[in-house]
Amino acid sequence: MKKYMSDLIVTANTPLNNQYFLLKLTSKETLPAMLPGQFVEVLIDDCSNVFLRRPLSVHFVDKTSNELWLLVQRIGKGTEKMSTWQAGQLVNVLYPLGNSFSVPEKQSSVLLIGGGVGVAPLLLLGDYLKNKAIVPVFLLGARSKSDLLMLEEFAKYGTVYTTTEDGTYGEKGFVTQHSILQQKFDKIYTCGPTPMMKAVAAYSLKNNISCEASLENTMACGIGVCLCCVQDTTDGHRCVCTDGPVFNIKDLKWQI
Amino acid sequence: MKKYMSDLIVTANTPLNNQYFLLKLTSKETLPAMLPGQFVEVLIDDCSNVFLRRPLSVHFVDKTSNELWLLVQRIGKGTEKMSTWQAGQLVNVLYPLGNSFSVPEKQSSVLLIGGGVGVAPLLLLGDYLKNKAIVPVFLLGARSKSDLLMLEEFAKYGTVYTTTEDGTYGEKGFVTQHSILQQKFDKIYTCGPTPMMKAVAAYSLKNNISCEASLENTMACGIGVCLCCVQDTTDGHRCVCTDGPVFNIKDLKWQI
Amino acid sequence: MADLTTMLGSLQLKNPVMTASGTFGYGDEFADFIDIAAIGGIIVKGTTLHHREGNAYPRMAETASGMINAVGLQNKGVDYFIEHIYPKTSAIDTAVLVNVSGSTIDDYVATAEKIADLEHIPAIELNISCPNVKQGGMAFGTCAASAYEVVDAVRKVYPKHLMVKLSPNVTDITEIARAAEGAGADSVSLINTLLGMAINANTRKPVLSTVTGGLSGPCVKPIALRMVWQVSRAVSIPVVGLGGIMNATDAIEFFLAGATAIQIGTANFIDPTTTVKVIDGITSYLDANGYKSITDIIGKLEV
Amino acid sequence: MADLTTMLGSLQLKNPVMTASGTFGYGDEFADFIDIAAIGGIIVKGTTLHHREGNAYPRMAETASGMINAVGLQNKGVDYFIEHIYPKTSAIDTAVLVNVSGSTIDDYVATAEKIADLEHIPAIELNISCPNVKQGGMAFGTCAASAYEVVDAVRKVYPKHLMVKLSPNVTDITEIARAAEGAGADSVSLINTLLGMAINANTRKPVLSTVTGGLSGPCVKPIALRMVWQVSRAVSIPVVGLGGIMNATDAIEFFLAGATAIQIGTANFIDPTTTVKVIDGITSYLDANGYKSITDIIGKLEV
Ligand SMILES: Cc1cc2nc3c(=O)[nH]c(=O)nc-3n(C[C@H](O)[C@H](O)[C@H](O)COP(=O)(O)OP(=O)(O)OC[C@H]3O[C@@H](n4cnc5c(N)ncnc54)[C@H](O)[C@@H]3O)c2cc1C
Ligand SMILES: Cc1cc2nc3c(=O)[nH]c(=O)nc-3n(C[C@H](O)[C@H](O)[C@H](O)COP(=O)(O)OP(=O)(O)OC[C@H]3O[C@@H](n4cnc5c(N)ncnc54)[C@H](O)[C@@H]3O)c2cc1C
Ligand SMILES: Cc1cc2nc3c(=O)[nH]c(=O)nc-3n(C[C@H](O)[C@H](O)[C@H](O)COP(=O)(O)O)c2cc1C
Ligand SMILES: Cc1cc2nc3c(=O)[nH]c(=O)nc-3n(C[C@H](O)[C@H](O)[C@H](O)COP(=O)(O)O)c2cc1C
Ligand code: FES
Ligand code: FES
Repeated sequence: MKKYMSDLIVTANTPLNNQYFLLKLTSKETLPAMLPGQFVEVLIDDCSNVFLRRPLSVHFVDKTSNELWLLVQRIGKGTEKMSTWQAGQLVNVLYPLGNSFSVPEKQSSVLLIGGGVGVAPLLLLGDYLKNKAIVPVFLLGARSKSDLLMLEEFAKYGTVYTTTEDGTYGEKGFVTQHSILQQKFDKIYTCGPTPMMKAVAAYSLKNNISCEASLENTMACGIGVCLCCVQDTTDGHRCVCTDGPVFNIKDLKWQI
Repeated sequence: MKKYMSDLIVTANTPLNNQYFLLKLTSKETLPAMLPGQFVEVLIDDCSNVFLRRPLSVHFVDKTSNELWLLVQRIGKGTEKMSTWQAGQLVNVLYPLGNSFSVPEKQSSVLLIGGGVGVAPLLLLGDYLKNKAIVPVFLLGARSKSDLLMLEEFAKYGTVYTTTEDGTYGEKGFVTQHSILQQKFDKIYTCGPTPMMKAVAAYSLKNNISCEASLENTMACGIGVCLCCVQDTTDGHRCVCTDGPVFNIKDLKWQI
Repeated sequence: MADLTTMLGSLQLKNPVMTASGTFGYGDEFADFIDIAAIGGIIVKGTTLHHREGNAYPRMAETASGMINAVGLQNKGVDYFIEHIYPKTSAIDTAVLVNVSGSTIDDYVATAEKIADLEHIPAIELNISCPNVKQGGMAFGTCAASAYEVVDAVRKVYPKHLMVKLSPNVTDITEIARAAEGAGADSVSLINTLLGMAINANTRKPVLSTVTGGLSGPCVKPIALRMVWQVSRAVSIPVVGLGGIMNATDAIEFFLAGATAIQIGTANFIDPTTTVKVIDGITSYLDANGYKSITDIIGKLEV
Repeated sequence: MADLTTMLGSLQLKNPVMTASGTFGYGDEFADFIDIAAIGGIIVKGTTLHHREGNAYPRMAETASGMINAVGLQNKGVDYFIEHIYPKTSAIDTAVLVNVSGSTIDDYVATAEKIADLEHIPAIELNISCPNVKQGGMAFGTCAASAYEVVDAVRKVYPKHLMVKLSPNVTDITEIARAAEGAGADSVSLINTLLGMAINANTRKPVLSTVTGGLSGPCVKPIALRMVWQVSRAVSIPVVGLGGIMNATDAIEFFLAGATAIQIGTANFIDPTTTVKVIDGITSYLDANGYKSITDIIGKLEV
């Protein structure tokens, strides 16, 4: 897929809770197609301690408003700065980067498991599956009720189940403890903290379910040239930014 | 004089022409007394290529509104950024720094010669002289009419004469060619580009007029500890940030 | 419009802007963003005799105005390069150079020998300065005698343009440069990365799997510029300058300091169009200042 | 609240945060901003046997996340220090160290000898690493033999704590550190500035009057951290770490890497209250992580 570098315009920047915010960017040109699981690299050039771009998943592409949505967690210097960006500001972005979640077989039952800000790529995936006439089940986990984000948006594409660690919403516990997992799914897609994804991978392996996980890694270039972002796979070191971020868990050398 | 470091609040940031802007900062506490010729060191912490603070003259202190005024020329990365600061923004400032113009004898005739952004410290000097019951003459030079700044403010404290290089306002030419110099003054204070100040110094020496000039230099600390900002004087290397920025021209080893 | 044609000894480049090894892949990764044939020279990823998996991850730490990498020369080996990558790089209408790395002199020699046969590779850059491999690498480049030895051995088997990439992790880089020149190098390029380290205070662990790694980016520019200036006055062969170049102004500083050509490394990660912007910016600078050719400013620092 | 008391060999400091020579004047310049007696140690400006005017201006260039200085040890000489400055520094209720610089071994010895007599100066920092003087300075610190020689000579006349400040402009800093230790140094401090250069592309002139100068600030932190880690594993005497420390997190990284104390340099220019903020931040870190004493984290990097 052709990659672009362009200055996108902030159209909205909405705090979702004290840690997360939703950033909407638009382009003068029509945004190109972006696949679920792909990411963008955002330049943060007004921040003295940030040097490299920041990788962020494509949360959603709103074709009607020509908007790219990013769901961002304020975690350090760069995302902190991003949270202050205001409508009208120009932001230099490289997009779309990386591979994507694979298309499941028609009429298969699909489970999308997200944890924390890892829910980000699953919204676009929901939209994508809908276009393929597949209605997925979402299982979204967070620490607490206020960290469960965009539930109404997810609900547009499938049934949403939730867990919170403190039990303030949905089932109490971790996603891998949710009762919905007693059902049988054909395919699982997951994104979230590594321990969560490893638990999901273990569940999938045990139940012989095909599973794809979207990984993170420290990235310098995002386009496969620096070789900084490797993941150990059965095929050796592969770049998360080009061979991923989505990997089939059977290709990963995860100790689970 | 006691020095302060504090976060001042931008109350106004007004473009004066395409190069200059007037930045007004206020403090929660009452601003301390600042003397004419003193400067401040401004932190520009939202700019990726700026590391050190930027030295800027105290243009004026408005006691009624408790505001510090800075008259700034957009010249590079830091001042460019400053020109985008908006009301409400916090700015970390060290102040007041450096020595100051000396107090002239009562009832002496005083000429204040400024060029370009070098007019900045002369406004506070005008105010200061007024309080000493001295009415100075201002001679302000610029490239062109639009670069002559704050004329009405200066006019509050004395008669204002001007030169422009292109003759679009006042007398055409350089300040040192202005007809007012045919009058005899007891004291000259000057600030502006070094060639201008050297010409003023030459005139003063020739006419045996006491003259003080406010110098610039590359500064790292602004408080006399790094020894980066030295000026060659008859007494050896002296720091512009503490022994200056104001020097009596007879102490300078200027080749004029 | 000023002439940017650059002669590195007998190696002609259409302009003096090259890409630094390990930061530009094999070129085509940038084809969506720029016309890669517009670049003066593309230096591909460090290539070794055998396939290398490189270091474990994490391999990267961001630092103030820079980054540390610990890639460790991950590459599929020279034979893979020749078979699978060379056919593609041959199609790029500009000079493509191979950065040759190794752990032993024999490795360097064997790799260089294989590349010597490739028609569309007019030169190699001999990397005697990689800080990210346990054996060899930087060790060769931090001692004049071993630098001489490896350059001399490669020189014997490699008849085309031999550029030697120097390490900044030395007391006196001019000594190493002179050794390379003495052993027959056609040019020297500098600097490779500075050995650095990053620690995560929260986890109390090194950020990189290898503890230390190579520092690059604008943070190292003052050091690179100083070394280019020193080396260009110490040797007669052309000097290729790099280290922290982010824009045309940075590049011009290197030319003034004595570099005949420059390389863009880490900047490619921040802005993949940096190379062409720098080329355009150099032309504008030369035109605005009335220079007819890039050669008019090389080493023209007024000291 | 965790105990910050620090022992540099037999030299006791109330906490491990010192100020770097040449960046803190003689201390009182900061009295408007902070309680300078709260600092663990103040190392005053480089002091030489005779008065020095230092280099011509311009002496400073801003760089990416750092600066280059070419002050050249401007100071009024040791006798002036003793007569006019020492009486004032004696009144500061913390350890005040003198940074001793020189062009010849005799100079170093004579200066150290004079300072040895000062009751309120418990230690000197021997600067064998100043890149900004034509003779001596860094030359001593870039060769193990000459480093040994000058430390050995000073050791004979200076009975109190002898800290030796090392240059990062070397191939192997552990070699120089071991030479200093062998010659009797009580501690080593590192790093001094890296030799760098800045050019103004518009004027085509060097920014500094001396062409090259010393690079400092956060840009050098990765290199400093690496060297502190290397040296602390190579010698048995305490290591004092510095280079680009801007905040408590940076400081903690140096402790983890093996520094017993740290120094704050360039950061004082950006924020004159850095020292006390770092002291507070270290305490918070130790308390938050359940450490009783600063000594609990020194060298505790989990590799
Ligand atoms: C392919 C990909 C997609 C991503 N998608 C999203 C997304 O949609 N929404 C979102 O909020 N975040 C996402 N991230 C993570 C995001 O890139 C980081 O949170 C961000 O770069 C942190 O920048 P910062 O400057 O705020 O933090 P920094 O100041 O750089 O770091 C703060 C702390 O976070 C740690 N940290 C920094 N980056 C990472 C990382 N990549 N992984 C783990 N720890 C890290 C640092 O070690 C440090 O301790 C994604 C990452 C990748 C690789
Ligand atoms: C005591 C003092 C008082 C000052 N008062 C004022 C004032 O009231 N208003 C005002 O607009 N400016 C004033 N200046 C100058 C001001 O500090 C600089 O213009 C500013 O630091 C430039 O910062 P920058 O980041 O915009 O430019 P940079 O990006 O740092 O530099 C842009 C260009 O300007 C040159 N430059 C940078 N700083 C200086 C300098 N100090 N002198 C000469 N050339 C320089 C650089 O070499 C470069 O070529 C004063 C300087 C001093 C020392
Ligand atoms: C991720 C990365 C990988 C690198 N790989 C190589 C390499 O394989 N061979 C080599 O000679 N230099 C390698 N380098 C060093 C660069 O080519 C260059 O010398 C250095 O980064 C300094 O230039 P810069 O500051 O412009 O990046 C690498 C640098 C980076 C950042
Ligand atoms: C302006 C300036 C002057 C300095 N003068 C001295 C000096 O006189 N003696 C010395 O040993 N080091 C001197 N240094 C080096 C510092 O003490 C310190 O080693 C170096 O700046 C690295 O630390 P930093 O990055 O925290 O500044 C000076 C540094 C600066 C920036
Ligand atoms: S981030 Fe550079 S290769 Fe993946
Ligand atoms: S700016 Fe540091 S002494 Fe003047």
